[in-house]
Order: sequence, then structure tokens, then C-alpha cells
Amino acid sequence: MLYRETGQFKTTYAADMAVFPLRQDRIGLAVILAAALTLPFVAGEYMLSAVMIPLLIFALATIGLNLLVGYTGLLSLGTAGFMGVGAYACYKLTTFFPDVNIVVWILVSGFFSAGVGALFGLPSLRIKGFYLAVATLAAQFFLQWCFTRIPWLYNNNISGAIEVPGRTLFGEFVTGPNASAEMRYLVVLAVVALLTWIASNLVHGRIGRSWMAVRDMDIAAELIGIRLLPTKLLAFAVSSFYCGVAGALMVFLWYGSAEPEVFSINQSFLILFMVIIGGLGSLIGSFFGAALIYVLPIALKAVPPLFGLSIAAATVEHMTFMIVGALIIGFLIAEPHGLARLWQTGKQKLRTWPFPY
Amino acid sequence: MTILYAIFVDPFVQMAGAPDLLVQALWDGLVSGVLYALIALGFVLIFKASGVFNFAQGIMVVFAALTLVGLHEKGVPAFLALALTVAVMFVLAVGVERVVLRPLVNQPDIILFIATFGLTYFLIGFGELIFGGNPKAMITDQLFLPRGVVDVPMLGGMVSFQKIDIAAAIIASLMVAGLAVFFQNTRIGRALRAVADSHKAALSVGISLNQIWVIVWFAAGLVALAAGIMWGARSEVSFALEIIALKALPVLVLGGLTSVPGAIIGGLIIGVGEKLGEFYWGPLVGGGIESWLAYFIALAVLLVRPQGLFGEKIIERI
Amino acid sequence: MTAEPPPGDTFAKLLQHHAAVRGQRPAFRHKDRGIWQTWTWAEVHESTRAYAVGLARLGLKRGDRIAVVGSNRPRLYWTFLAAQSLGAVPVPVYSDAVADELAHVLAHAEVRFAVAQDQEQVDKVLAVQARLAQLEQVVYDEPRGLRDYDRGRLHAIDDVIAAGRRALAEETDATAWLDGEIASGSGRDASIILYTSGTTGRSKGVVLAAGRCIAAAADTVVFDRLSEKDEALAYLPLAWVGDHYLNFAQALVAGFCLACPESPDTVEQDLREIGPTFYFAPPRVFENLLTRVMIRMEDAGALKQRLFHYFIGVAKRYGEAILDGRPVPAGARLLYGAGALLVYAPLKNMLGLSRVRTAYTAGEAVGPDLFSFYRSLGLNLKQLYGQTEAFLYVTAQPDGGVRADTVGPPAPNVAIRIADSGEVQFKSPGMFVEYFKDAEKTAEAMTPDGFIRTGDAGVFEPDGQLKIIDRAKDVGRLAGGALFAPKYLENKLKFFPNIKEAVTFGDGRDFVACFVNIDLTAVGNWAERNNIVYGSYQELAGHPLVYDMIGEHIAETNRALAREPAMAAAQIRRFLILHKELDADDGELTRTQKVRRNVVAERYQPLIAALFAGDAAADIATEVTFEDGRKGMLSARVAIRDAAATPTPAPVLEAAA
Amino acid sequence: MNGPGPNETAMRKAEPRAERADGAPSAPPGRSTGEVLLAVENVSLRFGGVKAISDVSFDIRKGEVRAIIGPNGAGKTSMLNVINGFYHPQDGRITFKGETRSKMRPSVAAAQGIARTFQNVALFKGMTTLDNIMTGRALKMRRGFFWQLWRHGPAMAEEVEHRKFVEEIIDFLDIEAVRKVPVGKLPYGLQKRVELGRALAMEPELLLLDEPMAGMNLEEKEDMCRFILDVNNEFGTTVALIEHDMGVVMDLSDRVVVLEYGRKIADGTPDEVKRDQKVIDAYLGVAH
Repeated sequence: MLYRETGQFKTTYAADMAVFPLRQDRIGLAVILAAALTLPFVAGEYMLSAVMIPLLIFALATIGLNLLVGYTGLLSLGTAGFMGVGAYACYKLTTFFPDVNIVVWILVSGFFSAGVGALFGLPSLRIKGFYLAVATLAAQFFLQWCFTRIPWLYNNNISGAIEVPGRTLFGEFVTGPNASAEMRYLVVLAVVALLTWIASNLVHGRIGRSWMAVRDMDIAAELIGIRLLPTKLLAFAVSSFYCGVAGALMVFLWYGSAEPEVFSINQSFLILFMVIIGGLGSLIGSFFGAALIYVLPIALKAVPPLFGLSIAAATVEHMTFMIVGALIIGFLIAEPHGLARLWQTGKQKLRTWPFPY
Repeated sequence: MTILYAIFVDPFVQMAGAPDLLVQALWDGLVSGVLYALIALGFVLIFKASGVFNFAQGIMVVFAALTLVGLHEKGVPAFLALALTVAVMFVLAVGVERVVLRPLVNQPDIILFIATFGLTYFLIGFGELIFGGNPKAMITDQLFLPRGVVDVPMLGGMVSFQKIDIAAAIIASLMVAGLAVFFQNTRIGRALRAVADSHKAALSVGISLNQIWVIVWFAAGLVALAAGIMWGARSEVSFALEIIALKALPVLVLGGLTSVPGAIIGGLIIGVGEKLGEFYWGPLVGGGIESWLAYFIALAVLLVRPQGLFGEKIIERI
Repeated sequence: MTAEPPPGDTFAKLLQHHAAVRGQRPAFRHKDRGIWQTWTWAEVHESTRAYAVGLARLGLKRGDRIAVVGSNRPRLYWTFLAAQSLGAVPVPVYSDAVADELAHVLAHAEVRFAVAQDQEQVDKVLAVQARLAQLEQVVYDEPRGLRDYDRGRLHAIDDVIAAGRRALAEETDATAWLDGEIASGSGRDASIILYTSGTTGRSKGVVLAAGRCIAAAADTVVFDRLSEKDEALAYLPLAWVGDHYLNFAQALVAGFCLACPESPDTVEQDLREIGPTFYFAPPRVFENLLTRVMIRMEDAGALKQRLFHYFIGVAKRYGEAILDGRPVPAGARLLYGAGALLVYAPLKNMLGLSRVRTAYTAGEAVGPDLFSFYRSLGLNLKQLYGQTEAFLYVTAQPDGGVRADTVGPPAPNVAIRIADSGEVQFKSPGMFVEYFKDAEKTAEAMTPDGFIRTGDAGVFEPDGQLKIIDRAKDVGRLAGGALFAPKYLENKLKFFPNIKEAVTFGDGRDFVACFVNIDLTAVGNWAERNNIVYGSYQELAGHPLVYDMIGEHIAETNRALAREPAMAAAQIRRFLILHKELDADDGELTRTQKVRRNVVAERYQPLIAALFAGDAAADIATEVTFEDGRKGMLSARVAIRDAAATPTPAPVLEAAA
Repeated sequence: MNGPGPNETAMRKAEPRAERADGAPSAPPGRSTGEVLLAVENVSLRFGGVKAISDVSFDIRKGEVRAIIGPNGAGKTSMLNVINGFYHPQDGRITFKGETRSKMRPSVAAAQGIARTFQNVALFKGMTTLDNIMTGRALKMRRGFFWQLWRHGPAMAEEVEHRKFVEEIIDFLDIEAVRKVPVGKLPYGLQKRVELGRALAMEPELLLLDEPMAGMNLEEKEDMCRFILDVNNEFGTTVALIEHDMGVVMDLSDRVVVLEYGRKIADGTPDEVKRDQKVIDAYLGVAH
């Protein structure tokens, strides 16, 4: 209904291979970006720091994992571990060189987790599928163990947690206690937008195709000249880079402080749910998955007070677990390909409106 | 040089020095190995029969134990509670088959794998809701499980064997033997293996897929209950158990996803390896390596044999 | 668009003008290799000059005829321009023409050169080579499969252009020589010969002069406010006057961009992509489009269907009024606005017609409800009446003055009169020079005082719009003296989606009877919904329930005819449904699907006799050519039915005119 | 050799290599320049106890269409896998373009110019036809990782350049209509064509075709034969062809090697092989 595709023809291959060939999609994207930018002036403190910032951060981590699971077909349960590496790397970097801009360190910390990710990606050449899940589980538990056992990582802080120092960007406090929610939100938004754009570029180009080739049939991929190990390692590295940056953002711009417990195995499961529910192999699906899995429990908690019935916090917590569990099963039955496929089908219906097909 | 010495030589010196401590560590390793094997067996059962990597097996252990203890707390006599728990596990098996498996029958494995995650979350929430979240003591004496310790002087020192551990080892071995016979010789066992190879083929020869899956999930439920009881007896019944259930993964992978003997031997290797590693090498790096050592052992083996110790060799046919 | 005279009296000069004035604007597009390859006016100008010199090097001289065979391709249009630059005369031929037809045209026009699109067309030309004494060179566009052919008299257009480019670059006088050739071209030169697929007998070569073509095109460019920003999709045959006027001539005058589709069967998709602002289609295309829209909507969900039909109803009531700018109640305008957002705009978008500012249809009468359906959606669809001999435009409906049953007032600078025989005669700026090598037929077609006989019978309505009744020579008289206009009756029958074609007989008879061809898609769909089983077209055509339905359609037509005093007596009394579709390959239709009456009358003589003898059924055996050219006999027993006629009141006294 | 099957005569009529429309002299069947492109020397391959290939030697000359035929299970596909470097033979050597090797990794074989299609289509189901063929260009695309991040500058220029090449292949194989359709949705015949397109995108010197016409109707077979012939004539690509349809083999190939139970039982021109008694026994089955 909203689409007017007539007259949108392509005269160059670059236009034909564009990520958003239709003008209406470009307009939609612009509207979303504009809304995201004006949000801080409109939304309240709670909305920003408890909903939007975490949602964007989880979306970034989901994109990272999606690059690995959705695009390259390599199952990983070590996402939280790699996020932890990013967080601690950023913490150490900013303690050694406090005057360097914090956003730089957040991005640089991604390279550290990329290195670690690639290291734990090495076994992916010989082992596949569930077996590979074990290799990444090894990474998860080993990293989690390091975060508690190596005091150097958290500057020998007796509580074992890292306290985020105050850092400024353009004169405004961005991290630490007196950083305003708006500033933190804008920084997170900028980083996530940039990295999503880069992920989109990667996925639509030569590298994305070789990843998908390895996912769909690695034998055929190898026979047409794609070297499996470099492709898989690159996938692990890029995916871990995204998780690392997400980890750094989580600690510096959301929690403000963090104990090792934050980067537990449950976090890895949570992000894996987001990828699956959002839709394997779809960037926009990652945003949907993160939104659904993260925002839903918050919404559920807000529901009972609306109806005036006061339920004990614990019960609500248990109910949330049950509902999330039931939802995951229900969702997989309804649409195994995730929210992205629902979005795609809806868009297709709009494009062929009023006709059915 | 001293580091190399500390890693490669010193632990063995200690082992020789205090053989009884070694035996004690070995015994503890064996017992936890047996319990890992029991949990892994639940995974293998379901994977062999339905090709589903049932991640919820871990939580089923906790859920079964919790149900047993919860019922007992609510005044139900021990053995009746046991029978009721078995019934609950059966209902769970039927529910899972009807709600989760049937609609997702020909979806790719990863979708079913994630569905079991959903089941895990559901069971956590449901279990906590009904029986409360705080840890509970296992009702060992009501079930006439032996208590106390047997101390055996050996090799110049004293090695203590928990009676409960002995009972656990015996029960586990009985279960394992029973399952092995069940798989190899009974009609249903063969049907299970047929279903595992190919759903379509099994259907074509008239094996009722739904029936098989209920049986398999029920059997896995029983194994989970047994594991829950044994594990609960050693520590206490709480949701922390779920993380320990994760340890079954390396056991499975080590032993090969589809072989029952593989699960047992894998369990023992991991159990012993972990205990020895923690006991002798742990202090070198600040202890607590038990949490990740199991995975590294499994990883090491996998790099040598990508299909695990007992799995069939994967031949790529194009 | 200023009305000053066009900057040149030949198309070659116009090209020079555009290259100078709007060199960087797109001139030609062609969907090829996945994207729309685009050439600007400057590029076209440069390539065409090189192409002209290349052709000259191969021996093309002023006055020579050069045949162009193929579907719409930029390079074939450039062949027109290159030939015209040298004063040679392009002769386009239908690409789906059978070898025999092709041979006749090429031989008659004594072409020395032939430009073919691809291997298929080259093979056709080579197959008839023996009968073309003057043919010297053959040039082709797409090289696919031609690698092993004999290189002697066969060249690729790219090679010709390259040779021309080398000559222009190296030889100093080549440029001057070419400019001289172009400059020496004048309005009086023959710019093109279009062979009309006349409904009777062999096709004739209509010679059109450059100056006249450009003058006519300039008038209509102003009439429809066409500018360089417009886009048109050239999908109709190159050899048809419609394509040459609307796409080639008007593009060269207005400077707008001409897009060529990827292949004849991707036209629908290419139409959607380009989204042309100027569009022409014969009524049959609009008919098929409407039928397919309705069939597709039947598969939509119940809610969507109800919404669709509700808003189509709203459009029926207010659509045309809004389009013509007539006053409409505010509430209705709001409702139409909602309809536009929900149904009309998306529908036009799906059909590729969203950006169309002016749409024309011509060639046959348009059904009133078909015509108003498209106008009610906001599509500015108008009618025009024209002929090859007039270089298309004779009449054209202006924006706002549009009616379904007329073809509009005379086009700009066109004089029209009705001869006493009822025949429409005209004199127009674009009228043709002569029939090539056929002075006798040229004299026949012209009146002593220089008017052209159209051969169509028509009458002027009070509002000055011409109404075409029928072919002049087909207009007859019933035995009782009443007027019998077969085409007029047939068009009324064909407005029903189920009737694809109809042929009426009545001249010199007591009453009117007719043949009917059912539309396989529409009737097949109707049969499916009413679960009527049929194995073949013939079986469906003979089905009694189909006869009832067609009978009902004829009864309804008779009721409409009864209301028109001149036509009341010509109601259709008896009819039969033909067992096979009339087909151009069997010679029963022309290339543009018009009925060849004498061929049908002579081949189905037994059936006509049975119609008027009152029989209940008749046997017929006809020769049929199958798709791969083999001939076969098809015999059938065809049922004949009476149709319900509406008794006409006593002839009402004519009010004093 | 069973008699000429119905499709054999149809094949001969549909694609006569000899005559052209206007009688121009056609290229002699198989312009093999005699220079050996690939030599297989005494190759043996065993899976555990199973001897898939035992001591087979033959060569493929540059520019020729070499057929490998034999009853099912004769080791034909295994031989291709060895040439491709997918299986490593226990003994024997393979010389490709003068370079001898016994253990080769598939990606290296691809880099040297060996392309391959599979018996039961191995396309990337998650991608469209265009992406599948573009992936075939993986070897030729050089733009580094950091340019890919930015995509718009040189990386896009490289994509466009390779897209043009792929469009030529799409036009050559007449699959323009399904350019943006996910390959999973295509009918079998079209999938085979897309796979051939992907192999051609690698601009191979040696093209290994594993039963390219399995499961195709007559018309699709004729098209595929025309494509293979055009590839051989126009691009000069050497073709190694595994095919069961004797009509196709006789029509397309210059020389034929016959395998049975992993052993070579005949090697020569189609006519020689057709009369060879051992080959007839292999196909008609004689008690060994």
C-alpha cells in the first residue's frame, strides 16, 4: 500500500546492488533514524537508560552473534565471554591512558575480543555443529574464570567488580556517575548505527557471500576457491569484535560498574535467543530479536500494576521465565525463520497491495 | 624452568607421595563422573531417538528432584512422592511431545535445539513458582538411602567412601546396563534406533513417531530423576544444579552423541580429569579450574577425533 | 513548451539540435544485462554520425531503402537516424512477420540494405535472399550465434560504427562530407516508408515526408504538453505507425527519453520499472489488463476484496468527474482521496501507470465501462483516431473533453469533412506523400482536391467530436433499407469480457446474424467457478451453458441498440459460437488483430448460409496452421441459436433537425 | 553398448555439430591441440577396505571434451573428487598444467583453474541465483577487508566489474528471468544451469561436470548440451564429463574413458569405445 515502485528503475549496477533499492525503504530508514535521534529530547530518564540503551547494546551483540550463527552457520555459546573481554580491555585501556577519548577505547577494545574470538574459532575448521558449541563453551567458562581469578583485570579492586571512571566527550560527561542518560544514549546510538552500517556493508559484499557459502555448503564453497579457515576465523573475529564493543558499551554506558557475573553463560543463551527469534541471517531481525527478548520481561513486569493486582516480585520473575520460555517455543512453531521473516512477508504484502501476490 | 617443573613434574611427585589422597581424588572423580554420565545418558537417549539435542535435560534433573522434595515437604510420604514424581515426569514427556516436538517435526536441528532452551526457561519458571526458589535438602533417609562414611585404611593413609556415593555408583551402573540391554534387544529399542536414523523411514515402516518420543522423553525423565536424587543427596537441590548439568555437554561430545557406552566412559574421564586437575594443577593458577577444565579436555579430544571417541566417522559424500 | 517551430526539417537535424541543447539528458534506455543501459543525446548523436559514415562506406547512398527488422532496440532506432542523415529511407518490417510477408515488403521496397536484430531475423532475411535482387549488405545488432556465418555481406552494427568512427577521426573531409549530407537533407525528403497491414489484400508502402512528420509531431507535442522530462516505453512493433509517431517522431521533437524493454515478454515488468509519463495501448491491452486485475483480485482475501470493490464503486461514481475537474461534493472528494491512498494509487502502481500524465488508445472502439474504469482511477486516458496515411493523428480528444463513444475533435491544423457517402475525409500537416511505387492506389486514396479518403464511415456529434461508425465499404443496408454498421455492432459485443471477437453479417439481408469468439481466459475462469468441465477450446465454445451466457449478452446489446433510432433495426437475431479462435496466422486477422472480413466470409460460407437459412446447427471444416507451421484440417458441428430481440416502438417521428 | 536410445537420435538431430545454417564449414569435432592439460597416473583410492579406484591412468588434452563413463559405482565421481583434491588418493599422481601433486587442497585446485558441478546440485540455498554465481568470482575478487567495510569506494567498483562478467554468463545461459530468485525455489533443470554458471564464473581451464543432465527432460538436455558445446567452442574450456546418456556422450565427447569397479577398461574415441567388447560386457553385464 505504501510502496510506489513504478518509475524506480536502476541505471547502474551500484544502484541495483544497493542495500535499500526502494525509495520507500530509504524514507522508512530515515524516519527511524530521525526518531532515534529525537528520542532523548522526548523520552524520560527511565525510558532511555533502562530500555533504549540496553536494547541498542543487545542489538549490537545480537548482530555480532548473527554474523557468526546466522550468516556463517557456526554455533557459538561464548558471546558473553567475548563481551567480557571487550569490557575489561576497555577498562584496562582507560585506566592506563585516561586522557584518550573513551569512545576510541570502546572501539579499540573490540579488537581484543576479536583476537580472543579468532583464537577460540580455530577449532571450527575441524569440528562443526553442536561439537563447535563445546569449543565456545570452553571459551565462555574459561573467560568467566579469568574475570574472577585475575585481579589485574579489575585493578585489584577488593570487591572484584570494575567501577567505571568518569570520562568526557566534547566536554560532556559520558561515563561514570554524573553522565546524563541523554549523552550515554547518543554515544551508544552513534556506535551502534556505525557498526550496523559496517555490518551491512560486509554482509552485502564479497565477504558476506563467502560466509553464506560456508554456511550453506562448505564443501562447495571450498571447491570454488573459498579458503574455509580464513573465512571462518574472520567470521569469529568480526563477530567477537561486535560482542566486545557491546560488552564495553554495556559496562561503560549502561551498568556503570560490573562484576564477572554479568558475563555469565545465561547472557550467552539470552543473546542466542535474540538471534534465533529475531531471525537467522538478518540484521534487521537482530534488532527485532533484541527488542522482543529484552523488552518483553520489562513489559510483563509493568503489566500487573496496570491491572492493580499486586503480585510478589518473585512470582512475577517466575512468571516472566515461564512466559519467555513458552513464547520461544510458540514462536519457533509459528515462524521458524523469526521476526525477520514476518517483517519480510508483511513488506511483500504491502508491495503487491491490492493484489494478494 | 620452575614453571615447567611445577606443571609437568611436581604434581606427579605429589601423587606418588600421597597415594591415598590420589585414590580419594580418583574416587571422588569417579563418583561425579558417574553422575555426569547419568545426565549425559538422558541427552543421548533423546538424541539417539529423535535427533533433538535436548538442552532441557539439565533442568529436568533439577525439576525432578525439586518435585520429589517439594511433594514430600507438602506432607506426601516419601515413596508416594517418588511415584507421583515419576507420574509428573510422564506427564511432562507427553506434554513436551505434544506441544513442542509434534509441531516442529521436520524443522532443522538448531530450531529444535533452541526449542529445548524455551523448555528450560519454562521449567525454571514453573519449578520456582510451584516449589519456591530456595535450595532444599534431599530426603535421603526417607528413601532408605545409606548414610555415613566408610573409612578404609589404604596405602598408608585413610580413604573415605561416602555410602551414598557407593549407592549412586551401583544405581547408575544398573541403569546404564538396563538401558544398554533395552536399546540393543527389545523391540522398542530397535524402533528407537530406527527413528533416530530417519524419521521418514521409521514412519514408512509403521513406527508411531509420537509414541516413541513419549517413551524416550519419559525414560530420559526417569534418568533425570535418578540423577537428581543422587546429586541432591550429595549437595542440595537447587537451581545451581543446572550449571552442573551443563557439564554433561563435554561428556556427550567426548563420548560421541549417539553412543551409550560413550556417554558413560566420557562421564568418567571428565569426572576424574576434573577432580585430578583441580586437586593437583588447580593451586598453580589459583584454583577453581573445575569450571572450565572439562570443556578443554573435551576440546582436546575433539581436535584429535572430530566425531568424539565413539561417534561414527563423518564421511562427506557429495 | 514554447510553440516556436521545430529547429530542423529532418530528424537528423533535430538530433543535432538536441545534442547541442540537451546533450547530457538521457535520450535512449534499454533494459539489458540486468540494468537500464542509458545513452545521452550527445552519445546518440556521436554514435549515429559514426554509424552513418560506416553505412556510407558500405555503399548506402541517398534515396536507397534500408530495411529494419526486429523488436524495439535503441540501435534499430539509430539505424533510422543514420539512414535519414544520408538521405536514405528506412523501411521497418514487423519482426513477427512470416518469411513470405517479409519477402514481399523487402522486394517491393527494393531494399539494398537490411538491418536485423539477431540471429533469428538474420536467418529470415537470408532465407528469402533469392527473391531480393538488390539486397547487398545485411547488418545485425546482437552477435549471439552468428560467429560462424559467412562474413562477406554480414556485418555487426558495432563494427560498422567503429569503422565510421575511425573514418571520422582519421579522414579530414569525412566530417565535412557528413555535415554536408545532413545539411542537404530537406523537409521534402522521404523520411520513412511504413507498410500498412491493410485489412484487404497486400500491404502498401506509405511514404512519409520528413518536414510533414515533424510538423505533425510538433503540433501534438504542444497539444499534450510533452517536454524533455517525459519518459515513454517503446513496446509496440517498430513497423507500426503508432510506434514511429508516438515514440520516434515525438521523442525527436520534444527531446524526451525513449525506453526499450528487455524482451517482448518482459514488457509488463519493464513498464512497471520505467513508469512512463506518456503511454499508448490498443483497447485489447486495456481489456486484458482489466480481466487479469479482476481475476487476481478474486484470489485476494475477503476483507481486501470487499474494500477493493467498495472503492471501485466510489471511483465509478466520482472518479471521472474529479479527473475532468467537474464539481463534486466535499464528502465524495474526501472518500475518493481515501480510495486513492488505499486502492487506486497502489493499483496504478502495480500496473506501472502511476506516472502516466497522458494515455491514448486507438485502433478499435473502446467499451464504455472499460474506458470509464481506467479514467475513474485517475488515469488520463483519451481516444484518438488516425491512420498510417495521416502519419497517425486525424482526431485527438483534448484533456477534459473526453467521451467513451467518440474519437475527439480534429487534431490541430487538421481539416475533416464527411462525404455524402458518409466517408470521413481529411487533410492534415502529416499526411502521406504517396503509396510507394503505386501511383494508381495513391490516386484512388486521394480526392481531386487533395483530401485523403479514410475508408471509415463517421458522423460529427453536436459537441464537434467525430464518431466513427464503421469501415465505409463495410457499411451496408439491410434488405429493409435500415443502416447496417457491422463494426459498430461488433464493438458493442466485444465490450463483454467473455466475447473476444465478433463478426456480424447483414448487408442486403432481412436481419443481422453474427459469429462469436469466446475469450478463453474469461470464459475458462467462469467455467472453473461453475465447475464446468471442458477439454479443449472447441468443447468450451460449444457448451450449451456458454451459449446461454452469450445469448444473454446479445439480448442486452439488442436492448442498447433499441434505444438508438438509427441502429434499432440492426438488432442481432441469430448467432453461433465459432469452434476455433480467429487467428492472424490463418490470415483471418491482420497483424494488429483486426478481422479480415472477406477472408472470414469466404472461408465460413457454409455457416453463414446456415445462419440465414434458420438451421439449428451446421458442419464446417477449416484449414489451420499449427504453431510450428504445419497445416491441418479442423472440422466441427456448430450449434446456432436465436437471440432475444427488443421490440422497437413505432418509429418515432424524427424531430425537425 | 545398447542401441541408440530414442533421445540419442533426437540429440543428433537437435545439435548437429557438422552443418551450420548456411553450410559454412564447421569446426572439426574437438579442437584438442594435443597438449596434455591433466594426467592421472596409477591413481588408487581406498575407503577403509573398499577399493574405490585401483590403478587408473588417463589424460585429458587441452580444449577437448573428455567423457568418463561406466556403470553405477564404477568410481567416476570419486575420480572427479580426486582430481578436485577433495579425496586424497593412497597412491598415484596427478599432473595438472605440468605441476605434479598427489595431495591437493580443493581451494588450491580451484585457484589453479579447476571448476566443478555436482551430481545432485550443490548450490547455496540461502542465496539468489545472482549471488550464487557472484560467489563463483570469489577467487578473482581482491579488494581487502578494510575496503569491504567501506564498500562504496573501490570495493563497489570491483563488485560492479565482476557483476558485468556475471551478467554475460546469465545472458549466455538465458537465466535473466530468475536473476533475483533464491535458488531453493528454482526447478531442477534451472538449478543445474545456475550451477554451471557458477562454475563458469571461475573462468576455469578444466570444467568437471558430474552428470549435468541427470533428471532432465529432453528439451532441457538439448539446452545443456548446447551450453556445454558453446563453453567448449567459445571459451575454449576443456570439459571432463560424467554422463550415462550414451547419445549425449557420443555426440559431445572427443574421447571417452570407461571405468568399471574402479578399473579402467577402455579409453579412446566414442566409436572405438562403442565397439570395445569389454565395455559392452560391462554395460550389458556378463558373469565375471
